[in-house]
Amino acid sequence: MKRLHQIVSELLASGKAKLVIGYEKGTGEKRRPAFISDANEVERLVFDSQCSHNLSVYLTKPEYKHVTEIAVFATPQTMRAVVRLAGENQFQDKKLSFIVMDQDQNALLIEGAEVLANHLGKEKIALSSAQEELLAKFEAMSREERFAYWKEQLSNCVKCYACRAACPMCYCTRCTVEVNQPQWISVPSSLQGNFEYHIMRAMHMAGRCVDCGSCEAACPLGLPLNIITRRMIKDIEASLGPDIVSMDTKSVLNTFQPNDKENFIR
Amino acid sequence: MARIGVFICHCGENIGGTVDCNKVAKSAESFDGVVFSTDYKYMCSDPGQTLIKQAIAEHKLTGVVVGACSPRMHEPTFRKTCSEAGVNGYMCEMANLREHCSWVHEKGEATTNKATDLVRMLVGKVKNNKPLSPIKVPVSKTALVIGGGIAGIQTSLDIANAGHKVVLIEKQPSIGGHMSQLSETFPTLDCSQCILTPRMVEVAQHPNIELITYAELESLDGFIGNFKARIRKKAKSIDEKLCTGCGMCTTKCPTKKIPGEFNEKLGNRTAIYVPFPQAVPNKPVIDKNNCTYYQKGKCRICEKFCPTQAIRFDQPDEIVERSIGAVVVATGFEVKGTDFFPEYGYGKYADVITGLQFERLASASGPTLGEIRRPSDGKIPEKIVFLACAGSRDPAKGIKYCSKICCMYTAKHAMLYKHKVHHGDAYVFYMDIRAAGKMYDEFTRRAIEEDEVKYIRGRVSRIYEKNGKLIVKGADTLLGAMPVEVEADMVVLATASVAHNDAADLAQKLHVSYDENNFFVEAHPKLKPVETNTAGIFLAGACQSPRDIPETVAMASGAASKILGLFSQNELTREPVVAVVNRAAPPLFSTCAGCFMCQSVCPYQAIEKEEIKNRAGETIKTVAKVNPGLCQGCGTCVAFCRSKSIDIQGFSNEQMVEEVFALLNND
Amino acid sequence: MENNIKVVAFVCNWCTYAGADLTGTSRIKYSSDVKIVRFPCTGRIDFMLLMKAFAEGADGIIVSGCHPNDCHYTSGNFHARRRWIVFKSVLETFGIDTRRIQFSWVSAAEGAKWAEIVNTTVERIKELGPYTEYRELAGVEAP
Amino acid sequence: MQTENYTITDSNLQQLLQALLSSGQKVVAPVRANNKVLFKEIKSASEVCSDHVQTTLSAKHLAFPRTEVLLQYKKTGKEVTINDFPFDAVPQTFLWGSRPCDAGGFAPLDGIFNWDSKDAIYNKRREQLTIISFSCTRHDDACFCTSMGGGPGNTAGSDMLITPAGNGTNIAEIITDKGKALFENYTSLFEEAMGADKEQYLTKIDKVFDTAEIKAKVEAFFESKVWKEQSARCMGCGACAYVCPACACFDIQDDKHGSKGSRLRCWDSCGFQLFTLHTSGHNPRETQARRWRQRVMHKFSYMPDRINVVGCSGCGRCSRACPADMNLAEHLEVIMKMEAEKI
Amino acid sequence: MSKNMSVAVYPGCSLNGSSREYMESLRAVLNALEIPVNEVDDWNCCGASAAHNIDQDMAVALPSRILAQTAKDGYSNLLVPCAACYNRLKHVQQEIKTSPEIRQKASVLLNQEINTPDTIVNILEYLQSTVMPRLEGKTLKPVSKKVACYYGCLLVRPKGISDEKQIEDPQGMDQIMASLGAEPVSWAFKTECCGAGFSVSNTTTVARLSSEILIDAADRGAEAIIVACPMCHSNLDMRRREIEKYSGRKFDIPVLYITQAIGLALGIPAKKLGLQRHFVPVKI
Repeated sequence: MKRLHQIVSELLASGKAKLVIGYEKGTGEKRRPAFISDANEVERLVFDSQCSHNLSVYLTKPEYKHVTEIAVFATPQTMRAVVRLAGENQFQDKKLSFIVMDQDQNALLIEGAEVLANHLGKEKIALSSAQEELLAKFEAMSREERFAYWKEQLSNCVKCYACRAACPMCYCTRCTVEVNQPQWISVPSSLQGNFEYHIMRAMHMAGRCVDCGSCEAACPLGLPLNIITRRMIKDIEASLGPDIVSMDTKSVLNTFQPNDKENFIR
Repeated sequence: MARIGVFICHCGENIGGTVDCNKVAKSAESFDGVVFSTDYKYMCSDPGQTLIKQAIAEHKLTGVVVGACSPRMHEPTFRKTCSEAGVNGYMCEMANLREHCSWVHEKGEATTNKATDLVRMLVGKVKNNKPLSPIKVPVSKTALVIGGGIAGIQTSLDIANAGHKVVLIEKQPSIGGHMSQLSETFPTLDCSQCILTPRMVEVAQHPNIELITYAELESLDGFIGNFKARIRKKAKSIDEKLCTGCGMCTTKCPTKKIPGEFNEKLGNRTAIYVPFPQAVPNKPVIDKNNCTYYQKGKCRICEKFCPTQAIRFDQPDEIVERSIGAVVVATGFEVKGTDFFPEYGYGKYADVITGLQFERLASASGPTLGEIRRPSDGKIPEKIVFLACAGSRDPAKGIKYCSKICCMYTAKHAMLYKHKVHHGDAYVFYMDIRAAGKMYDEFTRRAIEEDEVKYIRGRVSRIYEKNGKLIVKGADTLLGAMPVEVEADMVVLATASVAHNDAADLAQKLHVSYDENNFFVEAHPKLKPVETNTAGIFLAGACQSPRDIPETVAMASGAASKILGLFSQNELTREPVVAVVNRAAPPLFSTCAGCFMCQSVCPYQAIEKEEIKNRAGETIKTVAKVNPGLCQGCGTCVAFCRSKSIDIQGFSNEQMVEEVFALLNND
Repeated sequence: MENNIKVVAFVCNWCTYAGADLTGTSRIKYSSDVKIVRFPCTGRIDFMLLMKAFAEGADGIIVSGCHPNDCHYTSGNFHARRRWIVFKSVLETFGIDTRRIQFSWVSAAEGAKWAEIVNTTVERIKELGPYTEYRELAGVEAP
Repeated sequence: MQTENYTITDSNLQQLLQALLSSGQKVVAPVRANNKVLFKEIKSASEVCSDHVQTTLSAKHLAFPRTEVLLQYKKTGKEVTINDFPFDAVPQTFLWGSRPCDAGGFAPLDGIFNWDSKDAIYNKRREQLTIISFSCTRHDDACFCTSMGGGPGNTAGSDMLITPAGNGTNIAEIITDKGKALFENYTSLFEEAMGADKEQYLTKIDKVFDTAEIKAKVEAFFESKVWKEQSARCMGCGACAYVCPACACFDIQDDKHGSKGSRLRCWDSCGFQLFTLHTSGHNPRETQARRWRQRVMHKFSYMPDRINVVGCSGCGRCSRACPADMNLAEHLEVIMKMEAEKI
Repeated sequence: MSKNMSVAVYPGCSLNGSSREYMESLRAVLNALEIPVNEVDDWNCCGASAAHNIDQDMAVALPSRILAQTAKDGYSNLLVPCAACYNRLKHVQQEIKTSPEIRQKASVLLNQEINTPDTIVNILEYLQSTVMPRLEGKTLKPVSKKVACYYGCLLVRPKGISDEKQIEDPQGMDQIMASLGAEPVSWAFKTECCGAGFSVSNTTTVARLSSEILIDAADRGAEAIIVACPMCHSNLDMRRREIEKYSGRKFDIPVLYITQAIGLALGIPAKKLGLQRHFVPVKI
């Protein structure tokens, strides 16, 4: 932990970072995001295996739009999100540096999203065993069973949009949900409105989701949202090729191959 | 509040026959926002259009829905009517009650209900239309003509003589196309060289025409008025400025046995060659595949003898760029080879030749200097059999259409043969004689009656060679399908005219559609024969479908006139159906999140970055902006944008959703 | 076999709409349960519009446009194809009945193919019956 | 009305529940579904879950549903027919197994919905609602009801309060007329009160501050940067408002389908970035800090001032539901400890 | 050779009747090359040209039974030397594979499940694929004669049924004869009609058509005509007197089956090849 605090203090002292977004102890055993800008608060910062929030979600918030030098604690998920956000021109004028835990758990400083991109491992983010089991059960379901499953799950969704707020890739100032001319997503948080919202969210994640699971973690009702995106990524990889995380602005939906394979268009 | 007028057309019986137009008009009155609804026998006729104008004035309409034929047919007509009556053209929509309803369903209540639904859909849409005015776009007044045959030559001359610049590109070393290969042309039998060569020279010397031969279109970007053409000038291995066309190299070149394309492989040419004496430009080209230097690295004799050292062996292909306002495709056609016909010997028999090869035999500049001699032994044939419809009108061979010109040139060939070999016998096996042009039928009658060409009505089933003779086995359907056998010295097949084998690639480069025979598809078979679906790209000649010289010249002038119309104004007005990125009051400025993934979706690179700056000049936000000049209105970015920040005028999200809702909420 | 079903067809203006016109000019009869909505290109068809159509009462949807390589705008149909590949997989995840959506390429010269696609799709939707299962989701009183 | 105490055995309690169920009334109770406990309408007594500290969502949806059709309209030609809210269709509902803080949450709601115009729909749903709460025998570190004037055994808001008193018996307190009416229907199930002090059965939650102190403190530090520090990690979702029993903000939207449609009232949250966006583009509460300050000031200062009821019952749901662990109690404690600041 | 590797032979009526020598020569050649000849067990008439003109069901049922019998014996490919039988069997196999109704009808008529061997080969395909490779090693008595290979109609037509690429100028027999040392003549009547079934009902037509074939073959200097179909052989050989009467010319060109030619090359005595059965004497 000492190495960590030392790096942060140096960053703040040298002005390379005007704001450090890290983790601190929360209620009970929880970890939560911490925002440090002066040196003597560095002690609050921790970075251990329980830290799971994807801190890159704050980099696109209006509050931090005008802070150019920011340092962020980066878990593998956060790294993937930062690289893709950089690919989507979201860090136009930002000078970012990242504190990363390498294999043997000591802190490492990386400067710039490009450097981070090639530091990125290719390995996939592992699902928890409960999620794996639910995904397997889900695969075996018939269409009717899946429809019933989601009818039951989405009946609890109150559209509090915690999943949208927690997702680093959801940074639109006005989301389609708030468009009422035309009213794309039906207003009542009835089942139909919830189906439309979650289908739209999945489609907007096509080729962009970094599989960090923040959406599922944030949902107060515990809906299995990670299954939706994880299953979509698997299908996309099966039909359209590997889902590589890179700075490249080419993602699944805004590019094509002249001979994309499909078996349902007559 | 919207004040919509609904006008249902009977289209004579076309719609009225199966749709109760009156009932549709009546039920349209109850639609939300409709203040006037009527039906009339011919809405597109003058009285019909005046009816609309009166209704607009009387009921102060703000929007119009016309239930009639396909908008692809009369949308411009009714939009013009509305704008003349003071309602913006884009506040007028059409419901397709004919092609999509009356013509395809049985008479009955269901069909009338569907017609009502279609009208309700468009009323729902019109209520969300916004008045739009056409976009003004500058026009670069240079035309690109692809193909230097008679079609390309005529188009280029018409445009150039009207004072506009033309870039004429031709794949072969010289312009002239197939016409330059012809001996004499029907129906007047005047020699093609005499009427074509002056035009070719006129093209070469015309100040407004930039002639680039031995060149092909590499790519075409942009849109009407603002195309950017990249042309690949294939290396001629000759410095055209230094070369005086003296022809020394062509005489000295040791490789003399290459079957010449111009003579349809009946005569030979050298590796460095000028296709034919009257070639324009009259400068040689080195055929890299057959030149010993390029193949084996030795020789270079032409270089030694060239008085002006114009030979450039290391000359590379060159890509030149031109900004172009409009394009004319005049790439012409090809004829099928004799190897296409198994029953006539798979092209094995030397004396079974194509019509084009006969032209070369008959031509004074041909390999036999105009004497009809047969390729195998050079003897003058005593008896020639001509086969009309060789490959054409034959679905089994995959060519369903009639090639249109073969009846006429077959009669001409027979006539030329009789003029040159008086004692010779000419037989023509035919199905029907299609001579429908001016002086055409008289021409074929002359061949039959004066020149005693024996026309036998029947198909030839087989040709085989027997001790120097070609046994032609056919039947005479006018004599009860009696088998007929003719021992001929030579057989001329009037083979089918087909599209060039690379026509499809050119079509895809130009984003122009082509039919199953790879001929280019016109915008409308009757009303827009010289235009294509892609604005600014026109067609001339046989590349659209087989046609003879008079029609080709007429079509070429037609295409030229379209372009002169386009070039007559400095600015081009374009359909305002373009995408627009929304703007909002500060501090938001736009809901665009600046991800710019839409840029890679746009096929026309019409989306740019706009930096929104505050008074101090600092960039607050970078958002997307659509260049209305480049945007062609495909709408892919609109459906792609995750934050719904881009919308397209004419097919906006609001319009499309309301159209669908109006259809589905009909109870 | 339910017979008053509603099928919406979202088609591109340059190919399938013209193909449907050709079906008209060749007087080929087909089912009147399909109504055609014109779009400049298949690239313009928004996946959420399909969801709205089902929500508003459509029982079946046809989406059709130019064959690959024939798009008037060069790549509209390529992007659309990618979108439909992803969208179909997402719908299958949620258990939406993708048999009710028929995707196809119909060119301006394929009038007969258009009639055939409409008839076979209408037949299939009639067998499946109205899509009440999805419309019932709109009941506001969520438990 | 003076609360009367009785005793009711566990088995009689089950019988009471069974009686309510068999009487065809709508009974809502905590139900456990894939590791979350939510208030759901139950059909049999076995569904009721009782080994939980608190449900995820509050019970406010029984009076203020997350989406509610206020009226429906239909346009035929030129006239419009409107059918009003079906007041008589609101069913009599029994809320079984709520906590004192759930019941306590209805007071701020009543306050807001009857502030200047009496909300007929809300009041009708409240009239039809009978609340049978169970005192808390356990709590977790998010609970701070004692600091909000409530407590694990507080009776405010409930019609009848059941406190488990061990060895199969429970103390039943009848608090309101509705509680009395319920009691009179099933007097046979109740026995004389044992007179034991119920405090001993309740869990102990130490009081950290009280509403008056908090009100003074938050008003004092209105311009302080504490709001910015505390709300730095808030992501601007609506979870805290939607789970809170006391939050009453709603949004009116129309749901139009062709010529008919309905006017809806839906939950909204001051935490959303676009909550106060004006059509002019101006947003008085541009940053998350201002929105967080508004949430606290509204509950602990503005409501007490205007309708003298505290907008929080200390249930701790917002702290549990927050993805960024914005623990309200902890934040209030921080503000309590703040001394005068050089602003 | 395991069963599914070896091939079943369907002789058909003419190879056991009027053109017995075709089967004898085939059997002789295969024996010489140690290839087992297994006739289809209890085979029946294939319906030839009569069936499908008269009754569609019979036209399907007869060949289906043959195919079923072959499949039942476990053979995966079926050799059909006679061109007419080959045509019928291949046609019905295609119909069974493509249309379930026809397959169903056939199985009802024959009340047994219809399944078919994978491939049906005609004599030329079989000779080229199986016999010729075996001849490489052998020392052959060269058949140094100028021969005209006559294919007739059903060996190469119609397009959908036969797999022949050059329908108008087939080369199959020419290549085989060339490899036997003969000199195939390039002539124009390879696939011209010989009059086929009119042999009995309209003999003058057969005479006219067949004489044209013989005239061209003779004029090209052919010393023998090679055929691979019983019908062709009978018209060109058996009707020789009528041909000579019609054409007024004397032809002594013998007509041999391709299998007989191969037999001669292998040195098999004439009697075993059935050469003595011909009307036009074969002088080696």
